[in-house]
Amino acid sequence: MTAKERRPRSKETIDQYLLSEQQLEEMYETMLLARRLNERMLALNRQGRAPFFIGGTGQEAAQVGAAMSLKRGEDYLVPYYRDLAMNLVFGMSAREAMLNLLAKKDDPHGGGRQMPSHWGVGSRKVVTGGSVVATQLLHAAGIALAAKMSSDPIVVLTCCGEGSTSKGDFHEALNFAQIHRLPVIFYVQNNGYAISESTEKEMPIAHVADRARAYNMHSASVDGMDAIAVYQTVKPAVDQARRGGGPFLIEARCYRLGAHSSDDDDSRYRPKAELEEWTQKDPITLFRRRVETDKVFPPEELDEIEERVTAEVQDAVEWATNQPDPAPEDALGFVYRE
Amino acid sequence: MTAKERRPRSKETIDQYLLSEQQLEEMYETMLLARRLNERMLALNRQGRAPFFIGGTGQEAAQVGAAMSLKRGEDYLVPYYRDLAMNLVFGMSAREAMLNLLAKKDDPHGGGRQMPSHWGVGSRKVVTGGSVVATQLLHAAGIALAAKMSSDPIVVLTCCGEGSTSKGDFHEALNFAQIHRLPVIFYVQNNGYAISESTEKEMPIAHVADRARAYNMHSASVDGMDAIAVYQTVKPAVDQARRGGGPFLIEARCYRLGAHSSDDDDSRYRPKAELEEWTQKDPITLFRRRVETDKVFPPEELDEIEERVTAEVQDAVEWATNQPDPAPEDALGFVYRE
Amino acid sequence: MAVMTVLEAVRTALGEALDADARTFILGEDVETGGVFRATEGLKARFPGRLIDTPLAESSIVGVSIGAAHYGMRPIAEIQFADFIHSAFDQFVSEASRWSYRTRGESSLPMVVRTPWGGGVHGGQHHSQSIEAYYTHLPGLKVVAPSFPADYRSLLRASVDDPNPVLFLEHKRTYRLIRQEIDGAAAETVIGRSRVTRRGGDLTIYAYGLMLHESLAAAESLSAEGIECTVVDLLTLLPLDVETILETARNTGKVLIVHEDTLTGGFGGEIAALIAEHAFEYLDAPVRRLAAPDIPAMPYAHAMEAFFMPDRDKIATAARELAAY
Amino acid sequence: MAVMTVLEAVRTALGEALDADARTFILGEDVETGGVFRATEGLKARFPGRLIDTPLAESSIVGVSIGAAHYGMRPIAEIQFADFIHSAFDQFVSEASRWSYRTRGESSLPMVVRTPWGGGVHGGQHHSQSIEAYYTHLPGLKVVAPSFPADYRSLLRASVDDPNPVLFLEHKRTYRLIRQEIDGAAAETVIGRSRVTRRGGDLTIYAYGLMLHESLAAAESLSAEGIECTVVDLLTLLPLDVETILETARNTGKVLIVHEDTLTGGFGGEIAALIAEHAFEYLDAPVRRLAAPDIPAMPYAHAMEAFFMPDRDKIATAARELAAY
Ligand SMILES: Cc1ncc(C[n+]2csc(CCOP(=O)(O)OP(=O)(O)O)c2C)c(N)n1
Ligand SMILES: Cc1ncc(C[n+]2csc(CCOP(=O)(O)OP(=O)(O)O)c2C)c(N)n1
Ligand SMILES: [Mg+2]
Ligand SMILES: [Mg+2]
Repeated sequence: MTAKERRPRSKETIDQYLLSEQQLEEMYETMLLARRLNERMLALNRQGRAPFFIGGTGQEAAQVGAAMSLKRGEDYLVPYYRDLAMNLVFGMSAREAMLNLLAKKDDPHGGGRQMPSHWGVGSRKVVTGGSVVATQLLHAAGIALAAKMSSDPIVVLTCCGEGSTSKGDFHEALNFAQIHRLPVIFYVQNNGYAISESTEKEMPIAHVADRARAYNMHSASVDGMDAIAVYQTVKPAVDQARRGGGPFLIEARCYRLGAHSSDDDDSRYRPKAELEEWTQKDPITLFRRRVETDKVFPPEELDEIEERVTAEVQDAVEWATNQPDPAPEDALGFVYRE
Repeated sequence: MTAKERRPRSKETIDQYLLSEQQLEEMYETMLLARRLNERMLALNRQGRAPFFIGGTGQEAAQVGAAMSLKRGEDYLVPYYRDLAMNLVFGMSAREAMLNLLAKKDDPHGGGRQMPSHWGVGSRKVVTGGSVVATQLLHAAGIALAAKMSSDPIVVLTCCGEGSTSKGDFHEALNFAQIHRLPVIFYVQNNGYAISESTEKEMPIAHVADRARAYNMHSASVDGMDAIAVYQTVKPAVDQARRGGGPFLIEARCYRLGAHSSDDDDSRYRPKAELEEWTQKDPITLFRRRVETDKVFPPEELDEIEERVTAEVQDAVEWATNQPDPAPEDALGFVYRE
Repeated sequence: MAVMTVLEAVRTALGEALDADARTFILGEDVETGGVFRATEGLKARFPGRLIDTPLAESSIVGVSIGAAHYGMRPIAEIQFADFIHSAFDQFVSEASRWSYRTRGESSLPMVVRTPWGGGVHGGQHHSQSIEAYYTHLPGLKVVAPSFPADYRSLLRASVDDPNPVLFLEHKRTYRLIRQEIDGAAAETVIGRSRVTRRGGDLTIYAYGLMLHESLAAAESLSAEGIECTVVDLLTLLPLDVETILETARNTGKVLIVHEDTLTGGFGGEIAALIAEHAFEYLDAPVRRLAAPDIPAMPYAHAMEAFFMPDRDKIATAARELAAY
Repeated sequence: MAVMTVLEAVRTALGEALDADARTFILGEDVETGGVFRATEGLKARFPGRLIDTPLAESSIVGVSIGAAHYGMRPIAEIQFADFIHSAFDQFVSEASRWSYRTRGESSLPMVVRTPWGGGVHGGQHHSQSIEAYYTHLPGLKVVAPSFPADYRSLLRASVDDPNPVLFLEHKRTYRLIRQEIDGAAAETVIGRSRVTRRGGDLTIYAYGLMLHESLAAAESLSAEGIECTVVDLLTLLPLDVETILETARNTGKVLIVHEDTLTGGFGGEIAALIAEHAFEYLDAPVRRLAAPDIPAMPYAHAMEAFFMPDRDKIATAARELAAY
């Protein structure tokens, strides 16, 4: 039975999505995997098995829709600490995510030298970053400059939160990138908060995308709870940047459904009603409802994905827990490259 | 003979200017004094009598028109290194300007501890600054915040060049000021160059004023070669800020008629034709032509001003030259306030 | 008498400062809801309008404080973690520390920048740093780094009252770890003075922050072995209390300088150099420094973090060797 | 053989580096027209497209260089004056110096940041600074500070070839002041090694930059008085050549550390501390430092500037005292 036979009404609908059936499946599975990993990570933290957790719950659609617009293995991703789902798109496995959380010796993101969620794997073109916000936007501009000088037709996508757009480095990066018309997408996940501060304390404008006007830069603001809309916005921007059309500032309007991190108690500052309102817009629920309504997949298939993901997370925790920790002296070494 | 009798046609014209006859005279005299001081300072540098000179030739209208919009003794001026004319408006004498150039012991701007043109006199509300560009914009925001918290109805005007708007501190200052609706005017003197770099290397926008759009801030771009137009633009902005209307970004489009500093050879990068074109728009010539055409002052009065200024500069050089230099050990002291 | 943690002492001092002087106010990220360590908790309700949540931009936090202090206010800025202060470095180096000097005292900046520093909290590379080495090289600035709650309270008050810019370092590992009985009145501690916390004739240990507590613990156990240590709590790192440093070095003839920061270029070099120059004739042993290894930053994973951090055992080992020299 | 100034040596090395490796490029303020000191003069015409004038924003100059180096280019950034590097401090501390460490060597940053430092040019507070104390406390970064033209040339080439980030300090007073005959081939100088420039048995002077030349002049005149000095040109400040430092200290038993930067928290403390710990048994006199007084920055007026700067006379006086100890 071909896909077409199975779901006669879905084909045209899928065409409207600009995404193949396979891509839609990947989209759902990746969002779900990110969500389940984050949930489990928080649980491990609460059990005392991981000293620190910071996650991207609520931002899965914003992340997966954007990351899927890139060419994996060619384009660069310069992520920030919530971008677990982007890393999954770029090839990270559940096991690896857990290695990173548990700061295991073989964690490819630095072997426990950094806090969890500070990713970077050269072979995947995911670029290492620290915790200081917005510094990475300049690294992204630098990579894009180097690529342009090398006539390498790649695109760099870099992320930060809306709070981080107040930093000087944000301004310097956008200014530089636009002057040199670099192939870089500045992707801001506006989740409504910078820790406890809501957006009106962080910026005097309604939309992060408005910041582009100071640089005469292309910009867009998209519903970041809708993975398909995100893809449909980011993909053309990436294509345009690849063709030499210059940088883009894209704002994904989403919401931080969790606390800032495992150290934060968001009940101190977040109105309950607001959280409930946004919970209604959960990006994964929305996606599932939409593909179900449009009959893209039969419900069984979505359930299968759910089961697969659950098993994957369970396996990852068990496996990663038994991996070796770094030795004390591993702290030394690699200070300089010979 | 009253002014009215003497110049029957001028009264209505002056009313259009929004400036009194006395203010117009001050405007002219101050611009001229700044120009002559700068010329003489450069000469002293070339004679080996002053190791360093940096001036504001070409920016006199931009500076005088703006500074005259402020309440002297009440409002704060946070200047940059070209703002000699602004300082003259705020009460600096020619003698003092020369004390500063020659780094004399009694220079009130630090007694030779700083390079010339790094002004600051507390009693005049002119705020000390260093050479690092754009840091002062944040100080201005801080003063404005303090004044607002103290219900003190003052305005802060701070200056920088267009090149300096690329710095992170520019962004952080405007963002902060607009979020808190502070009484501060960010006044950018766009003189076409940052040392050798022309504006298209510095910013991806046509006008510095466009940068305001990232902050939803009021802005204006004014012909900075026209002192009256500058006053007419800056004065309402200052009044509005004083009434609680929030900050303003104002760009004065002018031109650096001299080299960057005494260490710079602008013939290496500046097209001769461009310089000649702008020389036609010399703000002092323009002003004189306008007030002559409008018959605000009889020519003799303008000539008298010219003579007064020349004598003042001559006196200042002679006087200042004979003032004591700092002693070597003056380098110590004032590191901390007790 | 009340028992206070370091954190409570800081919060108490902030409340007292806001109470005592209407020109004081607090600004920083998340300070209105108490800050990530809750140092400002409850203050917004007590002092409406005097806590200001800033945008996430450290240079602006320091730069705005400079302007407000110049105007005549007494801003108390919080940098959420010391690790995030670096983008404000220019405002410290080029502006704040030079303000009094370049105006010849006409204007000074009565401002405090508080920030949690130090490791041992699984904070990894960007939530564990020691930053004192950069800031103790800025004449014009004062740098204060207490160890005990009473000193946190009194030195924070003194910092707010000081007419000069003060960087006030709060060791985050000690926030809830260290408790002390505190009198109703703030203890009399003065910026610029260290304190001899313990006296012993065999050697002197110099430390501050968490390492002061580790040093005291080491001294305690060494005492049981018959090695008696003098322990100096430096308290103020800039300007340094050179007199107390030299006096104790001369008395014991052997010195051990301890800090949590990495060795090369660390603040310990200055103390070692002072002693090697001005107490040279009294020295009975090499001037010894104990510090973290020269790697870029503190690792996150537990075993590596512990390897990085000096502690009571490493201090005791070094002191034992020195005593035996 | 050609006689070159420091500036010519730098310009020559830049041209050679651009010639040798297509991945190199130069970025900074005004570099296309040669830069304010004309270090890059003529290079744009020879290497079209490989000089990039940047906006006036130092954090972006360093941050963009990091990205380009990560990609695989070899950026050579110019910071117009060392005094303006502070707003890029965060990019050095939090990013560049940690890149290799946090990727466990998977990625490193072959980038150079060149910047003119030092005083004696009537540059006042913001055009005269010494910045080495801040950067020598950043493991993962290399800091190079030559004194002679041949070393400028060879060490700048070596810095460009180094897989790690290098801060390359050029003393601006020496740009046109110091000349030297240079061979066609770059001299063999290696990052991480100091050089004993002069040998004498009475004491050792450690210096770099302009102060190395002042120290040599002092040593010359002291020799006429019968005091023979060893003079060590440190050349690389991070990683330090500890071996040469200790060997010379042990040989002469008396040491004088000279720098132009202010004393407290300056780089000299590290050298003093190393010697006081590891050459202690060989010392015949206090470890002496000579540096600028502890004021926030170098004053502009001539008399105060001269008062601030150490020079050959002050060095000779200190050395004489030490020799007589
Ligand atoms: C320069 C700097 N200052 C402060 C912090 C502490 N901090 C970590 S995340 C955060 C809030 C970031 O908000 P936003 O950019 O909106 O991203 P979000 O966490 O909401 O995704 C803050 C203040 C930091 N990491 N870096
Ligand atoms: C942070 C910083 N970097 C570099 C310099 C060196 N510098 C001094 S003035 C200047 C150009 C400033 O251009 P602009 O802001 O347009 O002001 P203008 O001099 O044209 O009035 C530069 C690069 C500096 N003073 N500060
Ligand atoms: Mg956010
Ligand atoms: Mg300009």
